Amino acid sequence: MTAPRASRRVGDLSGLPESASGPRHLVWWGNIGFMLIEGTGFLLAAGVYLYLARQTPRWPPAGDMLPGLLWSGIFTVGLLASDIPNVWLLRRSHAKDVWAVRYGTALMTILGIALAVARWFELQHLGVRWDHDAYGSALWLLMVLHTTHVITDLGDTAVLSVWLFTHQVGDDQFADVGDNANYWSFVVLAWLPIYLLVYWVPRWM
Amino acid sequence: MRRVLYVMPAALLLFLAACEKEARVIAADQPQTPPRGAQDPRAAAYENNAYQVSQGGRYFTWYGCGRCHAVGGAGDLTTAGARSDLAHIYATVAHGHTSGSRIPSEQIWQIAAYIRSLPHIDAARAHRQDRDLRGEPQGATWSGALR
Amino acid sequence: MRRMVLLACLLPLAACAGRQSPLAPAALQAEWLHWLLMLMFWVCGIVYALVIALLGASIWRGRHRLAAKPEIEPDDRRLSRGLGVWAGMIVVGLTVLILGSFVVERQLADMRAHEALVVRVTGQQWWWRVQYRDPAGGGWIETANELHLPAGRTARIELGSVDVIHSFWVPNVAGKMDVIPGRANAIDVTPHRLGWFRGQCAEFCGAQHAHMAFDVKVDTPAEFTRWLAAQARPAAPPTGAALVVANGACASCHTLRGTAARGRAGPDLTHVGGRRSVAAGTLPMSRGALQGWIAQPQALKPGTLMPAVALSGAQADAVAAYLESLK
Amino acid sequence: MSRLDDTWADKPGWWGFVTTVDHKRIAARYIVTVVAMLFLAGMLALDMRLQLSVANGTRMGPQLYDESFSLHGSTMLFLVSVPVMEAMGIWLVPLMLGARNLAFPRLSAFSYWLYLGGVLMLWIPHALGITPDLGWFEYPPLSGPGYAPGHRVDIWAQMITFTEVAALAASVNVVATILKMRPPGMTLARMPFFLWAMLIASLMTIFALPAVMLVTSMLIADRLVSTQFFTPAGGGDVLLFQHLFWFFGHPEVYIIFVPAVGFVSAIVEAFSRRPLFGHIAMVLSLLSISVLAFGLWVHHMFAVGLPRLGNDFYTAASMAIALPAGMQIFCWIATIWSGRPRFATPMLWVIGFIATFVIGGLSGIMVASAPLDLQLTDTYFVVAHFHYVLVGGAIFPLFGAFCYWYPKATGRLMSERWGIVAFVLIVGGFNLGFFPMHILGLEGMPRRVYTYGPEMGWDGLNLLATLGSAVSVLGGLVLVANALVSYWRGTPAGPDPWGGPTLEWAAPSPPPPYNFEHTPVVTGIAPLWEHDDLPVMTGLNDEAREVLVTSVVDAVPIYRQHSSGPSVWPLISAVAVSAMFVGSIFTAWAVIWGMLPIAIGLILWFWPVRGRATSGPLRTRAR
Repeated sequence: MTAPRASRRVGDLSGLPESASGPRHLVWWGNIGFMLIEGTGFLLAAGVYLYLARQTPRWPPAGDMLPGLLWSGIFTVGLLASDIPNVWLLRRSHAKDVWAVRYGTALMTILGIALAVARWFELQHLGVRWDHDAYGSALWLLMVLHTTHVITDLGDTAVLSVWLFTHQVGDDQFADVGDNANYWSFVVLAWLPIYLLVYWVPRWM
Repeated sequence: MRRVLYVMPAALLLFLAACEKEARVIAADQPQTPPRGAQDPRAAAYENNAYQVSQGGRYFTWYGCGRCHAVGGAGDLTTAGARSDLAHIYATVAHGHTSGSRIPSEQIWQIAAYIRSLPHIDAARAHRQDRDLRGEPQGATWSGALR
Repeated sequence: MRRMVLLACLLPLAACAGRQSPLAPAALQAEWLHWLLMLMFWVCGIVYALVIALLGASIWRGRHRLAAKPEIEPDDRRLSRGLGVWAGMIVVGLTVLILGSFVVERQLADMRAHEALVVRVTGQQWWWRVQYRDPAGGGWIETANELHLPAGRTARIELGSVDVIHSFWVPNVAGKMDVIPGRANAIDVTPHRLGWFRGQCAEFCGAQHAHMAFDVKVDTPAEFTRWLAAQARPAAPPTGAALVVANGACASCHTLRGTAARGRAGPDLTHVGGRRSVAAGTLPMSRGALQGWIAQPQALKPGTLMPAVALSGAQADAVAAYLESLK
Repeated sequence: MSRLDDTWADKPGWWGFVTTVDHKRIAARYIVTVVAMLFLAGMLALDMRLQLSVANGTRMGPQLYDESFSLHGSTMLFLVSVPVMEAMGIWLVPLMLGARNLAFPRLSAFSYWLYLGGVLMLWIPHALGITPDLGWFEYPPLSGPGYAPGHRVDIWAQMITFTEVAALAASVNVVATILKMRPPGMTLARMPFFLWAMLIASLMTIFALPAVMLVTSMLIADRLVSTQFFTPAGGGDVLLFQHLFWFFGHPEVYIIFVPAVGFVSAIVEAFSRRPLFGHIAMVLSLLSISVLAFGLWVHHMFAVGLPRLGNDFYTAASMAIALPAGMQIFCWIATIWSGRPRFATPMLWVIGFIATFVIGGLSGIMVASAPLDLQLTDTYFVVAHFHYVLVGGAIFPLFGAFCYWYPKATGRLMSERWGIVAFVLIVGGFNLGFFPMHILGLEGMPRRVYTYGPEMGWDGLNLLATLGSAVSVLGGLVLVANALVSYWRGTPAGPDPWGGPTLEWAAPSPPPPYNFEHTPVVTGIAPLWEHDDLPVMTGLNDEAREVLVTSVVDAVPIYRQHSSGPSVWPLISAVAVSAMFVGSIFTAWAVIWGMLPIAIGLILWFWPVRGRATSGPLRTRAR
C-alpha cells in the first residue's frame, strides 16, 4: 500500500479547553511518576536500614548515642503543620485564585526555610557520624535522602513564587502550583515512616 | 552538539590528570633494587599510582607493621610520609627493622609508597579501608578469617 | 531439535572427560544433582521439540495461504481450547520439575551425618587454606590448595574468606557455595568414588580468579588416616643454601612447621612437595615448576601477591629441591 | 499544511540539532549511539573469544580480560539493551497513538543527553586506560575502598547513575504519554499490544531502577565519604549489595524482554494478516510476568547460603514465570497457524526468536532450581543461558522490529536478500557460538576466567564458540551495511508497505515533524484494517504546538495541551548534571556545589513564557 491513506472527518477538537486541573492534567501524571520513583527509593532505603538492623545484635550498636528528640520533634511538628496551608494552597489552585497562589507559595517558601533550619539543627543532633559504623551510615542515608527532597521542593516553591508574583498567571501555572503542593504533601508523608525508623525503632529495639 | 564538544576536552583533561594514578602494573618487570637516592625516577611511578599504594597497604598489614605503627599509637606513621622521601622510607623499612631484610624489594617499594600516601588520607578513610582489610593476615600472630 | 540430539550425544562423551564436571558425580550430593539435571534435560528437551514442531507446522500450514486482505475477526474457539491444553501441560511439567527440585533439596539437607569430619577451608586472593582438626592433639593441621576426603563419610566443609567473596566449587562432589567475608557458610559432602578431582573458585575475585583452583582426592578411610597423620608431622629442616626458606624472605609469609618459618600470609609449605600442583592449580607439581614459580611468579600468575624473591642460581636450585622433597 | 510544518519544524543546522525536542530525531540519535555501542561491545566480545579459543591463550593478560568483560557487560546492559528499548518507545509510542509528540518533549531530549553522558562516562576513561575491571555487578568488598584503589569503580557506578536517570526520565514520559495521550476511541481494551508492553516495561523501570541507583550511590559513599554499608567489620553486610543489585537486576531482564515481546507481537500480527490471537491472555501474562519479576531476585543468590525455605519459594516463583511466557509462545504460534502468514525478514526474525529464545527459557527453568543452580551458576552454562535470553529474546526481536519499522522511519525499504543473509549469519552464528557454552558449563568451565589449562579439555568447544561469534558479528555488519545502503538506495516504501494494522502506518514515511495532520479516531484493536479511509478529528491548533490529552481509561478528549518547543536547556541541564556526577567521583562537595548550575538549568528549562504581571505587588507599572 503505497498511496497516502484517505481520511474522513468525524469530529472537531477546537472547542476543547486549553488546560485542566488535578489528574485530568498531563503534568499531574509526570509528577506522580517521579513520586513513584522517589517513593521506591525511600522504601528501599528504609529496607536497607531494617536489613542492617536485623544483622546486628544491638541497634544502635553498643557505644552509639541515640538520635536527639528535640529538634527532630520541632521539625516533625512543623512539617506536619506546614501541610495545612499546603492543602489550602492546593484547593485554591484548583479554584484558580491568583492572590492565593502568589501569597500561598510565598508562605510555603518561608515555612520551608524555617523547616530547613530546623533540619540543620536536627542533623547536628543525630548522635553518630555516617562514617562511624553501618548504623550511622543507614541513619544518614535516610536523613540525606529526605533532606534532599525538602531542599529541592523548597527551591521549586521559591522559584514558582517569584514567577507567580512577576507574571500573568495562566491555567497551566495553577496546575503547576497544584503539583508542587502535592509534592510537598508527598515529602510530608514520606517523613513519617522515616521519623519512626530513625528516632523510635532504635528506642524500641 | 558543538557544546558537547567543548565539554569533552575539559573532561579529557580531568581524566588525563588521573591517568598515571590509575595504571595497573601487572607484569614481571619490577624493580629488584633499592631506590638510587631521592631522585630515583621510579619513585613517582609508585607514589602516584593508586594500585601500588594499595598493594603497599596490604603488605603493611600482612607483615604486621600495624602492631607498632597503628594510627594514634606510639609509632604512628601519619606524618612520616610528609617528613621523608620514598628512598629514605625504603631504607628505614629495609634496614631499620630486623625482619625488613626479608621483605623482597618490590614490596618495600610498595610499602614505602603507602607510607608516603598516609598524610593525604583522612582518618575516616584510613579507618574504612582498614575495616575492609580486617580479615587478612596480620603478622605471624593472625589467627584466621573474619567470620 | 538437531542441536538437542547433538547435545544428547555429547553428554555421555563429556561424562568421561570430567575431572571437574557435574556430569561425572563422585559423591551422593553430586549424584542427586546429576539426577535432577537429567530430569530437567529430558523434560525441557521434550518441550523444546514440541514448540519447534508446532512452529514448523504453523509455518508449513501457512506457506500457501498468503492473502493481502487481513482477517479482522477470526474464529479462535479451537485455538482457545488449545491454549488451555497448553497451559495445562506447562503446569504439569512445572509441577514435575518443582517437585523434583524440592526432593533433591531435601535429600541434600538430610545428608548431614551426626558425626561429620570438619574441614575448614578459607579462601583468599588467590588460593585456598585447608585445615583439619588433629585427631591426636586437637589443634589444626594445615595444608593448602589440596583437599583430601575419606570415601563414605560425610565431611562438613566450613567456609570462610579473609578478603573478598569467593565460591567453593568441586562439581564432581557437590554444588558450589559462596565464601563470604563476615559470614560462616558450610557445605556437606559425602564422596563415594575414589580418585582425583578438581575444584575451582566460581565467583569473580580479582585478577587471578582463573588460577584459584585446588585438587580434591577421595581416599579410602585408611589412606585418609595415613595421609592426615603424615600431614601432622613437621617438615624436615632445610640445610645449606635452602636455609633461606626458614630464615629469609620466604619465612615472612609462609609457614614450615618445625622450622623458624611462621608467616601466615601465604600457603603452609610443610608438605608442599606432596601436593599435586603449584600456585593453586597453575602448574603441575615438579621441581622445575617450583623453580619457575619462585623466580617469576608474576610471569606465571600475573597479579599474584607472591613477590619475586632475588635468589642466586644455586639458592633457587636448593630451595626448589628442598620444597619438592617435602612430601 | 505548511503552517503545521512551520509550527513543528526545528531550526535548520546545528542549533536545530541541539535544541530539537522531536521524538523521532531523539530516538534516531539514541539508536545511532546504541548501534555504535553494540559494535564496540561486539568487538570486545570477539576479542575475548579469541583469547579463550585456545588453552593458555596469550592475547590478553588478566587485567585486559577483566576490563573487557566488565566493559562488554556494562555496555550491553546499561548502554545498549535498556536504552534501545527506551528509544523504540520514544520513537514509536506517539506514532502508534496518532499523537504529535511525547507528553514531555524536553524530558526526552534531556534523557538522550544524559544517556550520552553515560556513554562518554564509560568510554572516555576507557580510552584513557581507566576502565572498570570488576564485572557488570562489582560486588563489594572487591569493589570497596580496600580492594579497588583508584576511580575505576566510581566511574562504573556513576555511569549507571547517568543511564538510570536517563531511563527513568524516558519511562515517566512513555507512561504519561500512553495513559493520557491516546487518540479518541482507543480505550484500554483497544490499545495495541505493543503499547501495553511499553507501558508495563516503563512501569517496571520506575520500580526497579531506584534500587540500582541507591546501591551504586551507597557504594560510592563507602568509597568517597567512608560510610560502612558493605564492610562486615563496621556492622555492614556485603550481601546487602547483592540483594539491592538483583532487586534491580532481575526486573532489568524483563525491562529488556517485555518491549521485545511487544515487537514480536506487532510483527506476528501484521505479517499473519490477523489480530494477535489471545490479546487479553497476552496482556494478562505480561502483567503477571511484571509482578513476578520483582519476587525473584534471590534466584541470583542461591549460592550465597541463604535459608533453604526461602530458596524453595524462589525456585517455585522463578519457575512459575514459565507459565505466562509459555502461553505467549503459544499465542504467537497460534496466530501464525491461523493466519495467512507472509515470511518477510521481520517475520524470519520472529521465527529465529522463537527457536532461540525457547532454549534460553528452558535453560532458565534449569537454573531456577535452587539445588541445580548450585552446579550451573557462574559457569558457562549461565553465560549461554543469558545470551540465549537476551540476544535470542531481545536482540533478535529488536532486529526484526528494526526491519519492520525501517521503511516508516526512512521512507525506504531494506533489501530483502541482504536481510535474509544477515538473518542467517546472525542466527546461525549465534547458535553455533553459544550452544557449545552449555556443554562447557557442564564440563566445569567457570565464568570470568581469562584463561584455562590444556588439561581441562575445553579448547575444542571454545574454538567453536569463537567461530560462531565471528560469523554472528559478520552478520551484524551485513545488517548495518544493508540499513546504510538502503537509506540512500532503497526502494521508496510509501506510507504502508506491509499493510500494518496500527496507526503509525497511516502517517507518511518518514513522518513529518508533527506526525499526523489530524487526530485519528480509533474504533477497534486493528484500526487500519477496519476502514480503508481513516476517521479523524480536526481542531488541534496549527499555529502553536498542541497535543490532545484524553482520559486514562476511555480515551475521551479532555483538553488541548500546549507542547513545549525546542530548547537548549535540556542539554545544558544534562551537561550540568554530568559535571556534578563526574565531580562527585573526586569529592563529595561536588554534589552540593554541582546542584547550583543544575538548578539554574532546570529553572530556565521550565520557566513559562508569559506576559509580565498586571496585578499584585510586583506588577509592571505603566510608564
